[in-house]
Amino acid sequence: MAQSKTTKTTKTKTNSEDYLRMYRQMVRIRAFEDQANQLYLSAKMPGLTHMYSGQEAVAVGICEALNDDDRITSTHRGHGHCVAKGAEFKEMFCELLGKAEGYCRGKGGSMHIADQSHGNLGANAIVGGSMGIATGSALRAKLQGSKDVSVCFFGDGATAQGLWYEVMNMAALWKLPVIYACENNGYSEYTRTDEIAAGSILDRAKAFGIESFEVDGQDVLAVNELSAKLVERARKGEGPFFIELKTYRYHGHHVGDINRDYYRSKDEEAEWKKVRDPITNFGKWLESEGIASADELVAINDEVAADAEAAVKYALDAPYPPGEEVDMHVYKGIEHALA
Amino acid sequence: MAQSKTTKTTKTKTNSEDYLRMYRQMVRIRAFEDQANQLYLSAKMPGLTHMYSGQEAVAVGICEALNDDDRITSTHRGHGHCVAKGAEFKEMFCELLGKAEGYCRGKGGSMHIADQSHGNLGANAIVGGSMGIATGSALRAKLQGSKDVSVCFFGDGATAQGLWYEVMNMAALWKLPVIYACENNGYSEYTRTDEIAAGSILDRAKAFGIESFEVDGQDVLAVNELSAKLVERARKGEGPFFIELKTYRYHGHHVGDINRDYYRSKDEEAEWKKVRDPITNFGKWLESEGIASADELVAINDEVAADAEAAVKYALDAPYPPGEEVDMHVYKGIEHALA
Amino acid sequence: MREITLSKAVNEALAEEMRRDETVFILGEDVAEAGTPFKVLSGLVEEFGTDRVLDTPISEPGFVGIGVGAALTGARPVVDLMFGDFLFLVMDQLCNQAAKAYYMSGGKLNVPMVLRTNLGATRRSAAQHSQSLHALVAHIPGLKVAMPSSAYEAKGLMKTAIRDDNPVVIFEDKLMYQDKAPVPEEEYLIPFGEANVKREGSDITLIGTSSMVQVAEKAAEILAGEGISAEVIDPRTIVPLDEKTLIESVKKTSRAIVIDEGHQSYGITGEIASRLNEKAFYHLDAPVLRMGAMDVPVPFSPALEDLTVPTPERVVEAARKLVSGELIHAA
Amino acid sequence: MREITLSKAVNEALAEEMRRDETVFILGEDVAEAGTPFKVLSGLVEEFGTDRVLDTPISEPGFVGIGVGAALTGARPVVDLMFGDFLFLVMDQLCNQAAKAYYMSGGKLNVPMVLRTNLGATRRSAAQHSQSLHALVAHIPGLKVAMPSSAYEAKGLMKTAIRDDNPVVIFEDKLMYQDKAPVPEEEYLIPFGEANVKREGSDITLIGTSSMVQVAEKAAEILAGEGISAEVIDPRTIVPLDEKTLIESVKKTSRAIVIDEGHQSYGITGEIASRLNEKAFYHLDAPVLRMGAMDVPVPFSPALEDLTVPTPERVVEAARKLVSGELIHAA
Ligand SMILES: Cc1ncc(C[n+]2csc(CCOP(=O)(O)OP(=O)(O)O)c2C)c(N)n1
Ligand SMILES: Cc1ncc(C[n+]2csc(CCOP(=O)(O)OP(=O)(O)O)c2C)c(N)n1
Ligand SMILES: [Mg+2]
Ligand SMILES: [Mg+2]
Repeated sequence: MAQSKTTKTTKTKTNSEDYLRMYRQMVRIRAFEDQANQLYLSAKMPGLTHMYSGQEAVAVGICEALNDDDRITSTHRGHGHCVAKGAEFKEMFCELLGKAEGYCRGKGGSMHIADQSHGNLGANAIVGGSMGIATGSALRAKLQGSKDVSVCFFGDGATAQGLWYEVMNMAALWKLPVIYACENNGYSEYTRTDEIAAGSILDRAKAFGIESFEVDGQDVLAVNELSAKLVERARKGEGPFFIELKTYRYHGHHVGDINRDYYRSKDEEAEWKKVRDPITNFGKWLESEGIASADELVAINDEVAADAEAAVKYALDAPYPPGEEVDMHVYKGIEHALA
Repeated sequence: MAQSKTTKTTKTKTNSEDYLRMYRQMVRIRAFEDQANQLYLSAKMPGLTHMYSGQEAVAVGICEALNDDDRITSTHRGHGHCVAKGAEFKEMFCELLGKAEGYCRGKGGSMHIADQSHGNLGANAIVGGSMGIATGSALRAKLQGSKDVSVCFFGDGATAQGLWYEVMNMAALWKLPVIYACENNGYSEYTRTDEIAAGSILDRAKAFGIESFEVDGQDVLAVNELSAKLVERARKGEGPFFIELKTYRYHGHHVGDINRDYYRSKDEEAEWKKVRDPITNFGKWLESEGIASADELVAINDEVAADAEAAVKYALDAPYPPGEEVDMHVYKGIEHALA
Repeated sequence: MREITLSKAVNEALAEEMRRDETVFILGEDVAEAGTPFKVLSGLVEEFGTDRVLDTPISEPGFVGIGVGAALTGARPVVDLMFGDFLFLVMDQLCNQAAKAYYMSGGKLNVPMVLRTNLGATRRSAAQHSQSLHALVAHIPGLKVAMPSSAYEAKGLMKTAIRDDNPVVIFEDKLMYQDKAPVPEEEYLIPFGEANVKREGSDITLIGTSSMVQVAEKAAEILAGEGISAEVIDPRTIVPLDEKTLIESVKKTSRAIVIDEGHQSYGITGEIASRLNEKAFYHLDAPVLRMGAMDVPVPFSPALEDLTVPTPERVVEAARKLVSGELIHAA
Repeated sequence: MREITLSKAVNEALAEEMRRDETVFILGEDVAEAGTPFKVLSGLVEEFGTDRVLDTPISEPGFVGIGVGAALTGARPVVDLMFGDFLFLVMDQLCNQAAKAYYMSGGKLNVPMVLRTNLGATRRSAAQHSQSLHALVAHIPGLKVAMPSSAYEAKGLMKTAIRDDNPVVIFEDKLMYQDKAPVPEEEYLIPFGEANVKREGSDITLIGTSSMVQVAEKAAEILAGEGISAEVIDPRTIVPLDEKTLIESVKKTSRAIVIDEGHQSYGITGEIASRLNEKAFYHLDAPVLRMGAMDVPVPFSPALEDLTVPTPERVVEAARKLVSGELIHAA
């Protein structure tokens, strides 16, 4: 279960409680994805979905530097962001299964999951489609003098969308409190990103006069430390910023992408999982620092796994929205658009 | 009258004949624009138009490095490119007046003037709208193994369009023979460009791994020298390239933009015209080098002015296209779309 | 009543709403000091400052996206799109994002954004600056679409649009900015989805949108001289569409022409005509006729451009045929 | 005759045209080794190489613009747009540039480009991956629009599209890629603007586009069991539209339903219905009915999504009412 955050100022996490929450949040994401993958494989989930497994340190490292007031925009690979920003398993699984108790009453599904109450403005099925939204949220914050920061998550492939350059320009000109976080997992669907990205992604942001950083996306502490610093600076009007996070997705592009040999090797996958797993490595660190014992970590894992399983069970049994909802929520203020 | 170019390989212009042609071409652009402005002021021209006066060295310096096979794409401020690429006054004025003998049978007008026979793919009323077109022309050249180069003209304001970044990425990845030529005249309509462009335009192109250059857009020899070098290299597959040319427009954003005080000073305008006029300065150089006497230059100016006047007269008397043309040229292969 | 230009009416609507609600702001190209190329916004930056009247770079997709994000999080942006033709550049942000956020979030997020833009040919602006593209956005559920036909509607509909909790696209006719109409000094709003019967008549219903309301009115005037009584209706918003008023009129007159400045095929006229055909079928004495802009890109040449848009004369001619029953033999 | 899938039919069409004409090439996301997410292009890069099957970055406006430029200067690009929903991203390059170049240049420049994309809901892909947006492009003069309804049409229309000298947008139904149909081994082309009468009938005309042809056929089958004889027509291209065949059919049957998977309002059905109403008015026994997708963003939940598209059952129900005259009292 996500614990609600009470920190009012942003700072790097440095105490045991914080560390353990970060660990737990990463485990929660992994557990959520494992269940989602199972749902797909057992044909219980409608449509397709994109697994976040492997990238957990990015979402958690960044979102732990944010408050509920801070906004994020997410992507097609959005479950990790959603969990990290504070969402609950039940409402998430309900949404993935198109049930009425889902965050979006089943209308959004995996690719549009949003969690307004924790500042998650939603996943987006248009690659790069939320870059304007995050920037606009930051403009609103600046115009209204509120101190929240907006983080725009997107993939390496999304840097090919012209929209990014347009909004970076405005963010830089207007000094908006927005952080562009590029999760570079090396692939855009079935293509290596170095085959479709010329020059340097980091330099592209810098060319707009935006302070830009690279960080190991598998190291939750490094991500969190940098993010906390930048969030704090953005609050003070020193933004925008750009972060490129090197990471890796463990599964295929989507759950149905099983045979990946033609675009990436099994060895490469195995290497990342073995040597660079963000959860394993952080767990080891927690142990070595004496913050948690191996048993305690196993207990967390088990507890989270049980939570996830219970939530799946709940969601599977939950009702679909009634047919009459089909023309609801088309226009605010009009109950049924087609009445 | 434009002289047809026989050079088959591209090289910097270094003999008197070349120099005088460049001079004449700049004078032709200025004369064309003076007539077009008069047509507007005397209410003889339909719609609005954007004057190229002041920027002549850019179009001429670049286009003199090109052959008829080489393609250019132009902008809303496109008369200069059109003349420099080899177009005739008569067909141009006919087009500006919506007459049947215009390059586009009067259907395009100033903002869409094109001259297919000299490789001018057309002006464009969508700022940045031709960036993909120029890049696609270069892709076609590469795929078909033809040696022509495509030049994409656009303004400083157009660098805010996301499309540019998308096509630069592909041009760089695929090493396309395209040159992006940004005519930085300091303004986007009624706004100083430094108010709406963050960071560095040059760096933006460089970030895609594109070799980028800055040049004085008022110095036709400098422009031509750089262009010839880059065109030659692009032909050999060493492209793409980016050039930023600092220049200035003498008139308002369009012919109707008369009171400009709120966005730029009369002093600034006067300064550019007095000290940095591309025609005056090049004329002085021709004299000082003994290539042409003052009288010879005056004779060129007079001859061109007379040509322009005659063309205007011709165009004013020329017939409009007959009404039945209204549904022609909607679909190739269908004579009348609405028959 | 005082008469003001459409341009002034829009300006007043914006100023009033900006005074009333601090979260309203304007975003677009050359909207501040320049007050837009059409000078519609002149004076607003002086009153509200550059924090509420923001000049953007030439980045239509970008600043519409920014508008969506601001609207999603508690502001009420009025995004200025200089020419309706640039809608093609912003369709993703408008139609994939703004239009769907409320639905996709199951009612949790909404986008109270106004996109102000324009339509209209015969300004000698050629194919990329003359289009009337309202049909494209009208086809997308989640967007509302307003089409003011005079200064009065321009003001009242703009104020309603700004207060609406959904994305609204409002199309002004570029050629009407200097046209004057009576506009009350007192505040008023025009509700969406209420058509305006501009003129009552009994022989035929002329339904026009935006500038075509004037065309319909002129046609009605001419027809009156010939003893044909035409009812003229302005739907004012095409989404939502006040079907009821239109249908009632047609049931009364039993004939109708739908006039619109968008391309005729796959556009506004087909939708309205088929709703009338469907719902007033047994009252019709003749098929509902349509008059949209010609299905050709807008030509620059004045000699051609003027042929592409509906005119009062062409409406009159069609109306005469309908009323005289001439079309019976044609069909 | 052999039966092949729609996917294979498209693949064959492309391969044949690429063999025939060196200037044909493919451009899009994951079109090469991956052969697109739907695997429609599998094998092409192996035969034609990466110079003629080009993987692009995720830059839809950019690569469509590049397609336009290549087409303008002597190539015949087939641009692959992974989902029809991404049309919103490329509208400027498609509608302001490609569609208008021939006209704006007075016939000097033309754009022989094919944009391959898809449509269709009920794949549980939610609001941004399920749209059927063909009405948007059909509204823009200068574009042709093809809507294959089976493997046979998919192949024949694609080949015609590639040889056409104008920009053509071709919409495949995502759900039909694995559907098989008889497709001759020999080469054939399907001309644009020729509707296909799939089934003859005398009581009512069912006009369907793309996958809705199957819906119409199933409905006709059910209706036949009830003694109602339905004619089923597939226009195959909506621009140009074979009005003549449609009108003749309706004159014969005197009743019609137009079925399409795009949103109903301001879309395809309104255009076709109003042309029929206009031109067959005095032959109609009842209003032409329309059945488009519901005017709501496409919901993810299966429980809701299935309600939004026309089904054979709903067509049958409407047809019964039309034939029985029930609608007389409703109107
Ligand atoms: C505008 C758009 N183009 C294409 C797609 C199809 N698509 C979905 S995800 C994806 C790859 C995205 O790559 P990246 O941004 O690196 O994110 P990742 O999947 O690696 O997390 C593509 C091409 C899309 N959804 N939207
Ligand atoms: C997409 C688009 N947005 C806005 C406009 C309106 N507009 C025409 S020219 C122009 C300024 C262009 O500035 P720049 O690119 O520097 O060219 P310049 O006019 O200085 O030659 C603008 C905003 C347009 N034509 N197209
Ligand atoms: Mg990636
Ligand atoms: Mg400029």
